[in-house]
Amino acid sequence: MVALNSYITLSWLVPAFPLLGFLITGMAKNRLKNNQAGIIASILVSLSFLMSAFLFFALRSSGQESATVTLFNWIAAGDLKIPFAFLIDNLSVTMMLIVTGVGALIHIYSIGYMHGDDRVNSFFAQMNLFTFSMLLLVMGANYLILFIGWEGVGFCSYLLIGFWFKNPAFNYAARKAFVMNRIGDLGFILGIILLFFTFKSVGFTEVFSQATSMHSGTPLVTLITILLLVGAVGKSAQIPLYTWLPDAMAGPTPVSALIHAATMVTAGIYMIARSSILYNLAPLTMNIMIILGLATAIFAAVIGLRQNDIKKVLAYSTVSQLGYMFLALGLGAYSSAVFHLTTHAFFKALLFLGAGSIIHAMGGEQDIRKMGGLRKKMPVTYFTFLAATLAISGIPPFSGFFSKDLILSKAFENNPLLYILALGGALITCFYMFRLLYLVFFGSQRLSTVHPHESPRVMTFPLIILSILSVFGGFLNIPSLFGGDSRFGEFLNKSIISGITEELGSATEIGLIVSSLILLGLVILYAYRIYVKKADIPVADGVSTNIFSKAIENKFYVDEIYSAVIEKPFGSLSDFFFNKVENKVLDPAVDEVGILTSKLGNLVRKLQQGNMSFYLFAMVAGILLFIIFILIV
Amino acid sequence: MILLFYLLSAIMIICALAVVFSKNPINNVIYLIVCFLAMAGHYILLNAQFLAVVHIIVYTGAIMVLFLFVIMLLNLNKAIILRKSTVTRVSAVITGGVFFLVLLAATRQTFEIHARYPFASDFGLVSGIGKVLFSEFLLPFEISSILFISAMVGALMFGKKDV
Amino acid sequence: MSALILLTVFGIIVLYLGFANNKALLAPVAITGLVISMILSLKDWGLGSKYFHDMMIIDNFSIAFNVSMLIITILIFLFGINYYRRMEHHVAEQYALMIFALTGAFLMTSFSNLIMLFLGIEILSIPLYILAGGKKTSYRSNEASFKYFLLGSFATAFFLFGIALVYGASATFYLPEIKTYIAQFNGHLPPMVMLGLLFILIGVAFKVAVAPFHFWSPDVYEGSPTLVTAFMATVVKTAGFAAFYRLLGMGLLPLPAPLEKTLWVMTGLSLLVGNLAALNQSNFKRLLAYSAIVHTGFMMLAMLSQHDSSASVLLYYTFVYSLATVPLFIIFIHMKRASKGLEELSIFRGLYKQKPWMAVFMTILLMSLAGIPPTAGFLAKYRVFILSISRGYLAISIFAIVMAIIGIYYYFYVLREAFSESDNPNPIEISKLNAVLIVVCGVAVLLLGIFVFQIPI
Amino acid sequence: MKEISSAIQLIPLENYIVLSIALFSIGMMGVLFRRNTIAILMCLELMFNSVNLLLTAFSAYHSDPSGQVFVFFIMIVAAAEIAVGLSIVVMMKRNVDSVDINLLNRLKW
Amino acid sequence: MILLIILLIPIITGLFLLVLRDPATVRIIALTSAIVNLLITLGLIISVPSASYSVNWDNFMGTQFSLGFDGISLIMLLLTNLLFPFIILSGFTRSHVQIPVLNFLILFTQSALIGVFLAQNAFLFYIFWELTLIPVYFILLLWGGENRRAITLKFFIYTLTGSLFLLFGIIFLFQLTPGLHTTDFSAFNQLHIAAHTQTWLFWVLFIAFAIKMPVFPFHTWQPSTYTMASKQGVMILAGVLTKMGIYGALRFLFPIVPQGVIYWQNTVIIMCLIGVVYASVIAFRQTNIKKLIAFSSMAHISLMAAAMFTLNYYSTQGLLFQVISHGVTIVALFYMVHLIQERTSTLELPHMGGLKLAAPNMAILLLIIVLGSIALPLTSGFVGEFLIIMGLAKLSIWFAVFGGTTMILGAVYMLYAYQRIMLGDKNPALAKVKDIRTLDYFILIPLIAIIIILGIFPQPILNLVEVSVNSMQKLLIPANEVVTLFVR
Repeated sequence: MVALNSYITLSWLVPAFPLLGFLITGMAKNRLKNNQAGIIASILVSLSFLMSAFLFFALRSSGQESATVTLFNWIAAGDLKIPFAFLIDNLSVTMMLIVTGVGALIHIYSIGYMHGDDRVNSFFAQMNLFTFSMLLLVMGANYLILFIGWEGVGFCSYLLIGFWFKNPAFNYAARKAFVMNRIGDLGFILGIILLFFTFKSVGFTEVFSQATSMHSGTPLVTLITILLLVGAVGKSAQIPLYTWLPDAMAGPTPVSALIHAATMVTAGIYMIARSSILYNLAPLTMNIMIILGLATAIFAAVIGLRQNDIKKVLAYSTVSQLGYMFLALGLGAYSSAVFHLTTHAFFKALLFLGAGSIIHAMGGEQDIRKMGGLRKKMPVTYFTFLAATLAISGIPPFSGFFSKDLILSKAFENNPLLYILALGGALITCFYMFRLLYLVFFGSQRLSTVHPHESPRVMTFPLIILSILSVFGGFLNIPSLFGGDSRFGEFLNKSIISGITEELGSATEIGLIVSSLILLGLVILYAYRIYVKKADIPVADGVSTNIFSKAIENKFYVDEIYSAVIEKPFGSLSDFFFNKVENKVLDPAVDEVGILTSKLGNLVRKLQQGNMSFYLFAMVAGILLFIIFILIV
Repeated sequence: MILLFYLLSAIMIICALAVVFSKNPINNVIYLIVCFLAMAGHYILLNAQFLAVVHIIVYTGAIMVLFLFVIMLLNLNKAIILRKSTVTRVSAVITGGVFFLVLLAATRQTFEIHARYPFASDFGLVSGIGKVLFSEFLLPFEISSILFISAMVGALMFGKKDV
Repeated sequence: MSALILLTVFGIIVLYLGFANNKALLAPVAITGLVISMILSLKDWGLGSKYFHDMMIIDNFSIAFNVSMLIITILIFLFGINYYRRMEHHVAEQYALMIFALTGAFLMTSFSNLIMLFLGIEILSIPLYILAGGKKTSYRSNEASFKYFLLGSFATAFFLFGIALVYGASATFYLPEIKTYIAQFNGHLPPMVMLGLLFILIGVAFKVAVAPFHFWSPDVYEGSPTLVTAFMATVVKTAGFAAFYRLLGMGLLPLPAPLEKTLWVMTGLSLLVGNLAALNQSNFKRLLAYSAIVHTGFMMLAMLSQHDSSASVLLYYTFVYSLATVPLFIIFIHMKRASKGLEELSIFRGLYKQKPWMAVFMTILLMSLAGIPPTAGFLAKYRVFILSISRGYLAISIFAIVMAIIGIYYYFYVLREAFSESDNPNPIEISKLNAVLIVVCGVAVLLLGIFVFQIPI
Repeated sequence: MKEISSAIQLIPLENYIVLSIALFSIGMMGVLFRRNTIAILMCLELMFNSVNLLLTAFSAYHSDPSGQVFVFFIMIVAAAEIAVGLSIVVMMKRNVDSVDINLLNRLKW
Repeated sequence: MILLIILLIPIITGLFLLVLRDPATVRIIALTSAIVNLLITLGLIISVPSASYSVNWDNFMGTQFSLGFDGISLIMLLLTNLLFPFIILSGFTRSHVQIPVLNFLILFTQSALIGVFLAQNAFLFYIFWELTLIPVYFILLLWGGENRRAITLKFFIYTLTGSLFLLFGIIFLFQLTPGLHTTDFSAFNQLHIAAHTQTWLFWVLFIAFAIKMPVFPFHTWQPSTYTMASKQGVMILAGVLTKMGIYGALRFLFPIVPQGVIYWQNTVIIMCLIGVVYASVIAFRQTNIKKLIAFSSMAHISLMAAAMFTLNYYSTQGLLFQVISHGVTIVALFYMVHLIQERTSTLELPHMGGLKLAAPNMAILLLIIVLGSIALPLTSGFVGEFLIIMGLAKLSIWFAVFGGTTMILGAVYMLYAYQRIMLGDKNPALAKVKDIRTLDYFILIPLIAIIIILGIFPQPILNLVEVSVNSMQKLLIPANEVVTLFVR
């Protein structure tokens, strides 16, 4: 670091603010009244955002690519030296901005949403802790600091999913999320360990500088990348570890927006993008990622078609979108993935917050079949939601269009088949999003017991900001096709080594865009016909007609399969170990030694009959035996 | 002379067996006395006159009288049928037999026993024994008085009827 | 030698005091005699004198063992003050007999002629036959007495037969001469001599209750009056081992291989049988009897691992074992009284509740028997194992260790009873003297375990 | 007298050994065989005497008086022992009115 | 001399306590002595580079009463003296049953443990090793729970069984020493024992430690003993006593039978890892919370044992770090469990639930301790387990995978337990449960603080042991070379 910008050394303030918030709201949770906790938390996260923005500009103005800020030595054992350090570069600054920005908005939103909950202070404490962890994750200068954040967000997610802890199902969901994450984490930590053994360091800069000189396809690197991928799969809810995410909707809606849409679940994408150099060396892993990402994208989208819980739909949509990001990663288009991550953060947060607003208005009702006609009653929510829906569906010029199109075109470059499948997924996404939109906002209200009303300002304000971002976020990275300069991508590419170099011809690209747009339009129309024209459809929607749709409705029975294949056998194994091995073999084996000895003892005691003649005989017999013994020996 | 040996031996063995197998305690005592008398004969054969005399005094004179006395005292003079079970008795006989054979086998594979001193026929007389007893074996002799005291105390203690 | 004479004299004095019906004086006089005798014994330390045509050799070995036995006997007599207070008859006889038995024990530690060994054994045994039957009206006491007597005499017969055979071959009763006689065969003894030696060993082994010649001991221990049992378990065993060691050390070592193997088998059997039989024992006296058999096994281990310090270890082991056993019997007597004559292990229940200090000292004593540090019992076992392992007897050492584990089980079973609640607690009364003695023994056991020393014998 | 004193040289030592062993075995057998305690004591005497005989024989063959002295001591001890033994029997008879050895089985296990 | 003082303070205080009556005074004196000892220990660690105390014990068994320390001893000493104040403090309850005796026994245990960790002579080590068992036996027997009589006896016999084999090993080594035999560790360490002897001697020595730790399949005494043990009993057992096994193994196996260690390395690691998975899997279905934690502790200890045998720098560091970490965590955890038991008068998970509503602070503290137990980063557990898994991975990635399953399975059962205790709807039976009191804060907050502070600043501990670990590594490296020859 030639000219370390003195401002950058202040970067520790970024996570410090939320940590402070956590400590304040956590310690004083019994003293804080009304919205005090929310306000404190929001202000601190906002400060963190401001600090991030400040860092962003400081970094740009300094002209440096990256800066490392070492706070103290965390672990040093022999040649293992892990400083507690932050790496400030374009990628991390971007992530920081997303995390703190979206985070601040959601905090503000939560003030309204959580108003009246008796554990609101705990809520904000946990949210702040989450923000802190997430910032550690994105700012960490080595894999282990990243891992701290990685586990930390998992833990906060556990807390927040189970926030309403009176409901056992919620607790179960929380635990499931944590455990599934942990499965991934094990892979991750093993990956980190192998990384260390390979590169003698876990610092990003050290590892990557050495990795540049390595050959592609080195088995060790492939193994490392696969292990890291396992971690990412767990955290970013890809097949086969995705099932926790839909269940995680048990948490309060702002939590879903912040953790399970905008930030935490994208940690996997961030981590892989961060490790782009390594992944470039491992084509096998890349291919695995393509397959996983695409499969997840389509699979989740299909499940999303038949979900009736508003948050579940959004959850599957999140899984699906994460699948796209993985696809992009697998294609080597890391910056595209991060770009999609960014736009997704905007519009998915918006969708969730909108959903929260709706649920809030509906008095806690989450079944979309019971909603309807909210367009008039909640105009702000409607318009923001619409914007987000358009964005996620990929309608130009909304942000989702740019980011998704980038991925699709990259897929086409790789293999047209990939493109077709990805496009199919996008169409399905479009369909279920519009189904959601239509069912919720159009038609007439189907549930008469509640009287929906627009949410308070404190909730609509973040919606508006986010909708602006969702609409215009795409302009950050206008591709050259539209006369842009892909600034976002370029910006990131200072931190990420892209895996692909070739560009599509603009003609092909235009063709692709046009055809996809036509298809999208058709899908929207079709959805309109089904869900708006026919008012009775929603009722029929709940009745499964054939095996396939029934399977979709039941999420392809994945949970059931997992339960049958993993959970139950595990339980049986536990019972077997305890009831059979421990209690029937090991423990008795020890006891049996005692019992056997004691039985033998009784036998010996029986010899002592008290009968004189027996004693005499025994003595003579003993003597005789000894005589014979010495005569023979 | 050897005939005398066999004669005495035969008497001894027969009487000994009779002691074991006869049922009446009085008869047992009588057989035992005969057996011991025969043994005294052996002692004389072995030039151990002193022992022969002591033997007759101690065993026949004292111990066997003691036996008789106790039998009378306890009123056991009639044949009491106190028999062990047949199995026990048979196994007793077998054990005795086996023991005999084993010992015989062990001592038969014998070796040359070298006599320690040249043959002398007079050391078994009272004077010979007496010399040794009161020189070399004085200590044991004195010490054995303790044994007698204890035995006496014991017999008194057990025999006396406490009030 | 003067100690021996003095002891006899005091035995007779005590006997006469009995005629004078002076019960109160008995114990003090007897104890005075023992103390003086101890002092006289110690005066001979290092002299190594021989008496009466080498019939007796009083060397450090015998003095050490004598003093050790004297200490234990003094202890028993001190306990006896209280114990015999309730007895109307024959108290003087009991003291006198114990003193006579002790003279027998003295002979056994210092013989060098088989005749002295024989007389020693008999002088030790005959008083014991009588003492075992000390409770004249008790059938159990009778039974113990007769069993001890009959089996003892039976064993004596074999012992004598063995002596006769050895004499027949070697024409001598002197151990050193026998040793030279045996040495000429270079380990290939003629069967007759071998048989004779075997019988002699068996005769001594019977006295110390080595399996398979142990059958008498549990029954006799159980039936005899408890104080006598304590005497048998400690002084008699010590004397037996002193004799055993002397017999081996002065006469028979190096043993011919078959005999040595026989003794090893006996060692193993003692450890095994004693432990197994003790495992489910519910009668405390029998339990200690079986445990005594196990300790015999350990002592055999020490003895058979021929080493310079074997004697010292043997002395240490026997003394430490005795020091722990006697007070345990005394505690048992008190518990038995409190429970109106029961002898089950369960009588110890509630001990901790009522007399915590007693329970603590009982813990120390039992720990010592079990061989758990920091008690002397541990050190004793440790030293035994040092001997046997250094000599390379690994297998039997491992076996002994496994057996020690079983031992811990039953000792701690007793201990557990002492620390359990009782259903119907009976008041435990204990005289001050006894209390002090128990404490002294406990502390001694601890100190002997902490301050390690070795007596050069 | 002369004849007798030289008889020892005519009779082989083995004979005495065998005789003693036989006596000893018979005595031992008797101890195992009998139930009457008094008879058992008598058999015990037989055993002691066989030893005496053996010792005397050896002593004579070695011309060593110590063997005979030993026999003397054995006799002493045997006398003392029998006295004690018989008194125990008397006591036992007094207590249980029997001299049956099989009654002695209360102490066991 | 300072070592002697550290060794004697507890026992002398303990003896003094026996003459006192008033429970309050007794407790305060006991606590004071424990704290003073802790302070002296800290002073020792910070400022005294080396100290030793040696007295000739006897002149014929080669036994020295010699105390000394190295980094490993210091870690153990620190752990002991750190935990005992809390253990004593946890006895500041309303119970008045034989407080002097109880505190005496606890302090006795402390002295014995300190002795174990400071002894420089194998004989002395063995004495102290056994001595720890005596007071613990009585603590368990007199203050234990249901069915304590049978269980304590089993525990006692089981652990003693191992110890006696150790004794055999010590004597065996003793007679191998040249010249005048001695049991000094320094002499043992210089022995060159034939390779084939080492292969069996290894097990003779190891079995004692394996039982004490305990390592699968020698663990069967543990769950029932933990379940039955009283609060302080189980804290001592799980917190410190198990570490004795680790310490012993480090002290005996590596320097003395290095070839044996290497010969059996894989076997033992696999045994330990089976233990890790086995215990974790069993813990999953336990309904008794103490049993559950007992199995969880076993899983952690098994992992530590596995780490010990990986014989590389990271694991050894991690192991020693984890010694402290696990000790603190498990003590806090068991204290918490007893708190819960006192409040709810049950240990059965199905009978609990919804406790958080009644006792929110308790829930938070428990959660933090649970996190420490499942090795969340920034708790001490993570640093230790990370280093351990790293060491395992160095040997074989599969070892690391199986070792790492504690991360997953630990989360499964610990969070399950947490959920069953704390979360869920209001439980009428537990509605009146009181939240944490001041005393509990005094115990739990420092322990939790240690968990977190060590998670963030593990370096002091790691530095403390570095020298010892290095020297141990040096010991093993030549052995490694030798053994390859031997195996061929």
